[in-house]
Amino acid sequence: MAAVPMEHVFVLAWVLFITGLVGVLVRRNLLFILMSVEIMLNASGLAFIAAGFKWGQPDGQVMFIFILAMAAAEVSVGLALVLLAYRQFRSLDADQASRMRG
Amino acid sequence: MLSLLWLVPALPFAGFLALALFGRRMGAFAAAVGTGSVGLSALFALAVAAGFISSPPPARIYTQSLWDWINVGGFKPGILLYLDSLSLVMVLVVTVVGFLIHLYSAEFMEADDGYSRFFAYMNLFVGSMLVLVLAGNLLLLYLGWEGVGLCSYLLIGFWYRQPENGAAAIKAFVVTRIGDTALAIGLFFLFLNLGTLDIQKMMNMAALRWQAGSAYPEIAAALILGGALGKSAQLPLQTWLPDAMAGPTPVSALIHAATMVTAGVYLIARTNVIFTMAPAVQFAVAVIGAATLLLSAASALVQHDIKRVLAYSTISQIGYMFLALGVGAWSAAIFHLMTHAFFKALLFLGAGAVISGLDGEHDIFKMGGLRRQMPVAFWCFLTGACSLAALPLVTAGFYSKGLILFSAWQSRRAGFWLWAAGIAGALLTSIYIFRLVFIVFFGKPKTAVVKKPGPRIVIPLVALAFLSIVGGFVNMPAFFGVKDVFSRFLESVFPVPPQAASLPETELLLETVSAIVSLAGVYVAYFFFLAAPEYSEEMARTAPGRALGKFWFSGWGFDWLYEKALVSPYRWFARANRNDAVDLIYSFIAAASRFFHYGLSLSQTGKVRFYAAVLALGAVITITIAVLAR
Amino acid sequence: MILLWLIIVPFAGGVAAWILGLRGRGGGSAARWASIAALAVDLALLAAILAGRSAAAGRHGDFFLEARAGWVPQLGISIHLGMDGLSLLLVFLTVFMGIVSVVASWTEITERAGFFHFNLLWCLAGVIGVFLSMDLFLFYFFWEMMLVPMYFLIAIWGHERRTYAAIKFFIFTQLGGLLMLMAILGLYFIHGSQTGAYTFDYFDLIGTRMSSAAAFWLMLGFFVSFAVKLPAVPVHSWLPDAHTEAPTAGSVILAGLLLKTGAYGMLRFMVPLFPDASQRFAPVGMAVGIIGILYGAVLAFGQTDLKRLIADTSISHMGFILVGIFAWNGLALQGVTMQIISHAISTGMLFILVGALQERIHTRDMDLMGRLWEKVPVMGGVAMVFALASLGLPGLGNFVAEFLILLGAFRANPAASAAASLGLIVSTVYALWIMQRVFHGDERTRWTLPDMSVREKGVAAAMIVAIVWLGLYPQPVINEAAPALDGLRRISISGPQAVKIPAPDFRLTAAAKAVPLPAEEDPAFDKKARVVPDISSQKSGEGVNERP
Amino acid sequence: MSGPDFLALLPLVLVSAMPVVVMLAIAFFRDHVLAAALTLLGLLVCFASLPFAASYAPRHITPLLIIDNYALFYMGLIFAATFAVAVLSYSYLGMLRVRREEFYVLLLLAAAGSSVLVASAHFASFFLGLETLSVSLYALVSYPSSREKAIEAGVKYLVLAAVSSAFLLFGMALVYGQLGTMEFSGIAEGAAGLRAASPAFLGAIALIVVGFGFKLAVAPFHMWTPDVYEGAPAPVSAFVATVSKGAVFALFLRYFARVDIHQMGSLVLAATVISIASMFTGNLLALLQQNVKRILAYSSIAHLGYLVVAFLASGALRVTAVSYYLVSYFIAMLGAFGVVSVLSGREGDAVDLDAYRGLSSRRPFITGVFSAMLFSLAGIPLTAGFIGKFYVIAAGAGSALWLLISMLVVNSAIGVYYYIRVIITMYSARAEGETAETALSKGAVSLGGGLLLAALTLGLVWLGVYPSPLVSLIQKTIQGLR
Repeated sequence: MAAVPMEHVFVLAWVLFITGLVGVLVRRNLLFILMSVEIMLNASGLAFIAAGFKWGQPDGQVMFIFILAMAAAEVSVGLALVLLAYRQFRSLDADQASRMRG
Repeated sequence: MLSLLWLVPALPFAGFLALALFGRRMGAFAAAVGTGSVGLSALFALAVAAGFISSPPPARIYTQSLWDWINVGGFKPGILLYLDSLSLVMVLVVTVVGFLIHLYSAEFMEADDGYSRFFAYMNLFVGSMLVLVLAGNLLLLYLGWEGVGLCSYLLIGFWYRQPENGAAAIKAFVVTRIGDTALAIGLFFLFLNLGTLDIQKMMNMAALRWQAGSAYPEIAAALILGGALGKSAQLPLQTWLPDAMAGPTPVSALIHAATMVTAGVYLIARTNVIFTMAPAVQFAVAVIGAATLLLSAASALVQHDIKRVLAYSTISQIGYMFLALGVGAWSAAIFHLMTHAFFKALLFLGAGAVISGLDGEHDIFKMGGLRRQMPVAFWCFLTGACSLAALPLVTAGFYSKGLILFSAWQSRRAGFWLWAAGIAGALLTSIYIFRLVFIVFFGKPKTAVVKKPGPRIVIPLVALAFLSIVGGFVNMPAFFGVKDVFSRFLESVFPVPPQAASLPETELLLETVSAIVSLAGVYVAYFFFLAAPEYSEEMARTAPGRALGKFWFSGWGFDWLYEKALVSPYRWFARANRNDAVDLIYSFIAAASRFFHYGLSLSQTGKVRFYAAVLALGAVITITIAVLAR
Repeated sequence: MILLWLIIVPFAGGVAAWILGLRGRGGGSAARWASIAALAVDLALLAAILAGRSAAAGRHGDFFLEARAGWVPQLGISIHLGMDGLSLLLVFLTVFMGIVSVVASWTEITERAGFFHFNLLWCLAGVIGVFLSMDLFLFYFFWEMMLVPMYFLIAIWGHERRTYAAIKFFIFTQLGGLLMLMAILGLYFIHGSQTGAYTFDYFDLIGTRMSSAAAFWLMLGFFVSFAVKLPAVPVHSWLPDAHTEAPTAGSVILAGLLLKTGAYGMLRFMVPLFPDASQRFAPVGMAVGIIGILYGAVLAFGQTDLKRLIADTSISHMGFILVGIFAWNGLALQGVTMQIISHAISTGMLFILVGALQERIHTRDMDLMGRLWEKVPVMGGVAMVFALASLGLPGLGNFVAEFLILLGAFRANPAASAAASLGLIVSTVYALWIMQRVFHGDERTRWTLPDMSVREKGVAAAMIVAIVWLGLYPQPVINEAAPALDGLRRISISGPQAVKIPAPDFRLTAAAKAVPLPAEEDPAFDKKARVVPDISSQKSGEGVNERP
Repeated sequence: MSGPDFLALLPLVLVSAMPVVVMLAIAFFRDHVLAAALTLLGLLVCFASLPFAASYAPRHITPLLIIDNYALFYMGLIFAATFAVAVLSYSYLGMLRVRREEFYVLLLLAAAGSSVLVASAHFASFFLGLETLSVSLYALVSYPSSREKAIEAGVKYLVLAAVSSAFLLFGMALVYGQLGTMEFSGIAEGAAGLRAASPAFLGAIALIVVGFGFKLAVAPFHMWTPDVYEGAPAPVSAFVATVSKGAVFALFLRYFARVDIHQMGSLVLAATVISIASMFTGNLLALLQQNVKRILAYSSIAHLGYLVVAFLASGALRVTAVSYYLVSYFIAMLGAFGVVSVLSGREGDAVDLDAYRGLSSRRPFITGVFSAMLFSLAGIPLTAGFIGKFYVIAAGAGSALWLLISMLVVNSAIGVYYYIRVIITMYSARAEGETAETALSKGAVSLGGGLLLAALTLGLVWLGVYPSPLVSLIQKTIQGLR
């Protein structure tokens, strides 16, 4: 591991984060949007692990576990909502769900 | 006796109050209240005069303080009556002439539905006028000054149903108010530099503190003059007076001939100390007087409306008084003020009798031959006309005008020219008034007489005719060997005029010239308007004659000028700005807010991806600021 | 304590009126009587104060009554009320105008009369609070508090464009108020950081040292706020709308009282707190006043809506107040006091007349009126009196006010005074124009309408007596205000900074001992000739300041 | 963990236990009344434990939590607000054709998450609290699952909140990467050590600010607010507007009380921009809005902008101003949404402003309450909002933030427009022939709802007239932040 410089990990995290963000912005399908969000969360998870490693503390990994748990909770609620949304709108297109505006 | 002084102005005010509150329930009794209060006031005035003459108070000044009006720091004008010979003369003129005109009105206005209102206003006027002339300080004088202006407004617009009467009334008030404002500023100036508005103290203080000819008295005099010009309808504020003829004829007689319009003369005479110290302004007074008397005499020459002739004549005669003031002939001015009050009131009342006799006809060219149908009116009017034209020896006007012309001649500054203007004016005066006499009372009858004057009209006419003749005898030229009683009487008020080295012969010569001139005027009028009217008509038909006639008829175009330069722009701007241009600023702000509201509302698209994009953008901006703006 | 009751009584009366008004039939009448009763109690309290004031002297100079209670001690805010002659006059005016407006709108308000009187009385209570507050926070509190009831008065019982007018009124005054709050806080912190005592107390804050730039900006905050309320051009444009659309009582209170709080604020707070800055600002302030005088008059002349016309005249009249305040000498300040009172009465009565007319013919459009004198001569006569008051006819209160203001202003700045005097001319034009369009001239519409009722005549009579009394014998008012105004002029100069920079225009009276008297003279005229007599300075001290 | 630690932690323990208790109760007796009663009772107990805990404060409990007066004060606020929301929900849920009882579990979970937030002293507890709150809110927002709008709002909230969480987490990770600690106190020391704050650190802090910004719904992170408020059931909107924001703001303040923001000029600038943008965006968007819930949403955006002004101030007034303002804001928002809630019918919430026309004659009490709330939001005297706004401006003036408070003043004026527009609508007479009558529930206000609204109004006026006790209370909380 020591062979991989710290900065590279953070850069990777940034790349992942931005990839996820771009995914949220360009994908229409709600499922893909949720997946992109997961990528963003994982990017922060990666950054946490790297930071924990840098300081030689377990805290980073603890945070990553928290993030995993949280992501799971979020996804479970999210999928339920997606299901309901599909029932309502007959579509998974995020842009369809725009009854409220102004 | 003198302590009754307060009753003199109080009675008309009481009459006003009674009439204002209960007048509508009084019916014909209103006239008794109105006339009675002024009559009583006149009696008290006579009593006071008797007391004043028989046992003169110390320094020939009597003051009566009623109550403190305002007392702020050193500024404490009181309600203070001040009686000296000048104000006594004025009080007598106002009450006596006022009473006669009230009496006249009792019959003249009988059919009018505003009978009690008329007397209420008239009483208010007399009261205010008395306050004006009796005021011991300039602020109280200002109160009376504005009060008479108000009554003038109310009475010009008395027949309120005709919009043009209202317009004339407003014009009168506004134009005089322009002058009043100058006077008000003058008051500020005087108070702040002399520390008091008490007339007597002020004059003493001015003499003490100011150097003659310095800027202070000049400014003060100029501002006072502004007030006088407005009230006395002198150039350039004369335009309101002809229009003021919209009021009932007794009003014209009382307010716009005998009393109120001469208040400017009184004011200048009252503050003569300041004017004496302000030679430039005093000379301006003389020039304005001379110019006014000529201009309006010319205008009087071409009018059709009997009252407008008299109105221009009034302006012109006041011009004489200003001329007198301007050359320092204070008592001459007051003398003419008094005689003018008599004969001009007489002329107006006579004209009123004619007008009501002809059922409201004002156009002299529809009159004629009234000499036979209305003999009393004719003889009285003729007396007044003679007096106005200053026919020699027997008329009051002769003596008073003669004194003015003599004084003008004596003036060190442009004396001859002032005299020449006066004499030219005398010629015009005599022409226009006899034009009136010849057209109205001679020739063929054109309109049927519907009403003969009753006793309440005849008595005042005769009384005034009498005064118009004997009123002059109180002050005769030196060469008659009679004492100049009037001037002596006023000596305690006015400084002795600078006597130029002139001989009684000069005076005799001048009087003769003016006598000739006035007689010549009568003949000219006879020739052009009775004997050979075709000449005058011929003259009026030529192009220059027409143009000049129109120009004079319109009062030298002053109305036109003011309308274009002031009234119209003001009215236009007010109309255009009805919705307040300033408000546009706020409307714009409101509109901008609405614009931004709609713009921002569009951004709320309801699309989650757009929201996320904005979030991301916000993040970018925040990070950028945080990193770059260190 | 009696001061607190002065405020509480209308508050309680308002609540009582509301509750009484909830009863269906007769509720309105009960509410009206409750309001009258509350105001009568206030009047009685004022009488009691007048009767017994020599006994109870306040802590501060000319204040004969003070009350103080803690409120938010953490911020140095206390309920500090004080009454001097000026406050007494204004509170009296408030109660008087309150009674008048209740009586004047006796038949006008039929809907929700209880709530109406609730708002009316709360507004009055707020105004009284403003006139009595000696704590800047408390002042601001009342200042803002009176807006809401007035807003309701306009928005619920107003005329056609009431919503627009109410919102405009609210936003303008709210914005102004917040600017003042900023200035108050600025002063608070400056004072606190210097002395360590953070307080909003008026008497403590007076004489705070600060840089001239700070003083200028803070002064400006106060000025803008008061100028909006006054109102001065160009922040006047809420006024025509609000006055026009408000019900009669609302217009009367707006014109009679709410505008006056602006004038009062300048007198009591702006100049004494920032004497030097105000003095430097004086030319601008006077110019704003003059513009207001002329612009308001022009605006009035252009209107066809009678009520709007009268509303616009207020702008003109308030311009005089501005000129007077910035002249800041004894004469001008007395004039300002007189103008505050006279204008309340004259314009208030004109609004009542318009209200009465509108109740009868259901229009305010002058194009539809004309020759009404024929039908309603009494109303015409009353209107004439107040139109004349409006144009400043001598013998009526407004004349004394305007004359004193102009006279005082002439001492401070002759050119400004002369320019302001033009207001006398333009006011004539619009005042007579009202009479011409409404009561004289052609009959444009054939109305049949009854003349004034006994109730209306009673109101009119009271107002006429008041305005004539003010015009012919204003001395009681002047005497009452004199010590207070002298006091204001004294504190506005005896602050520490004023010693450093002698301010020729802010003079004090002989009663002040701390600072040597600058001679009360006019520098402009004094150079050429020593002609300036002792005018108001020494004598005002002797003449009217003798009360222990 | 010692005994006193546990005692100090008692409120937190209780509020965390409550969801479990209610859930168990539901499992055995599915009954709406019971669930609601338990919830209310539980919240009361939690509230009652606060003074008890206060006697053991301040106290660090593990590196994660700190129980001090500040935290307890905000917990009290959260409990009270949750209590109010629960009361409102009770009658609101009565109308819905859904299972009602789980609502309370979620509500209590959210309250528990918020309580953790205000007591957190560490990124981990911060994150945990936040996510507990958020995940419960996703469910709460879309609780009436048959309503299209509720689902839409839930989806939007979920996606955007998750994205913002990612920003926050990423920022935390970067900060951790640079300083090696996740404790606030450690971060503060580290930040002070950095002095010439490095761009990376500032960027990381900025990311955290984005996370905060989203939860606080300040511009430009505000886009979700109106849609979620509109779609969510009115009591939930009230909760989102008050508890969720209040807790986050309390934490925000605690965090930056340690990390001196004034050392980092660029962050001050960013916050200034955010504040001004929020004020203008919120107020301008609300200006002509016809939907009452959206008006309140936009209004809340503006109010958070005002709060940031106080946040940017320094000195003693800062915390007092923020706390006082938050209290007044809580009351007014709860009251306003409460009114919307009690006026709402089965078909949907009472959102159309036109339906409020003439309300004053039909529902004088409700109208009075709503007017009071709106006046408070507008900052008119006699209401808590007046004192709150005064405090904010005072705090700003005390720190010479003249630009910000000028903007605040301008925006207050804009704000007044739409608040009184709503009021005017209620007091204006209904136009002839309109039949919007049906849009508002005609049913009588439930006793609980009525009492609650009355209590809120009383509290509003009380705080507006006599603010001194609350100020004293708040001042006691300040020491914990130093």
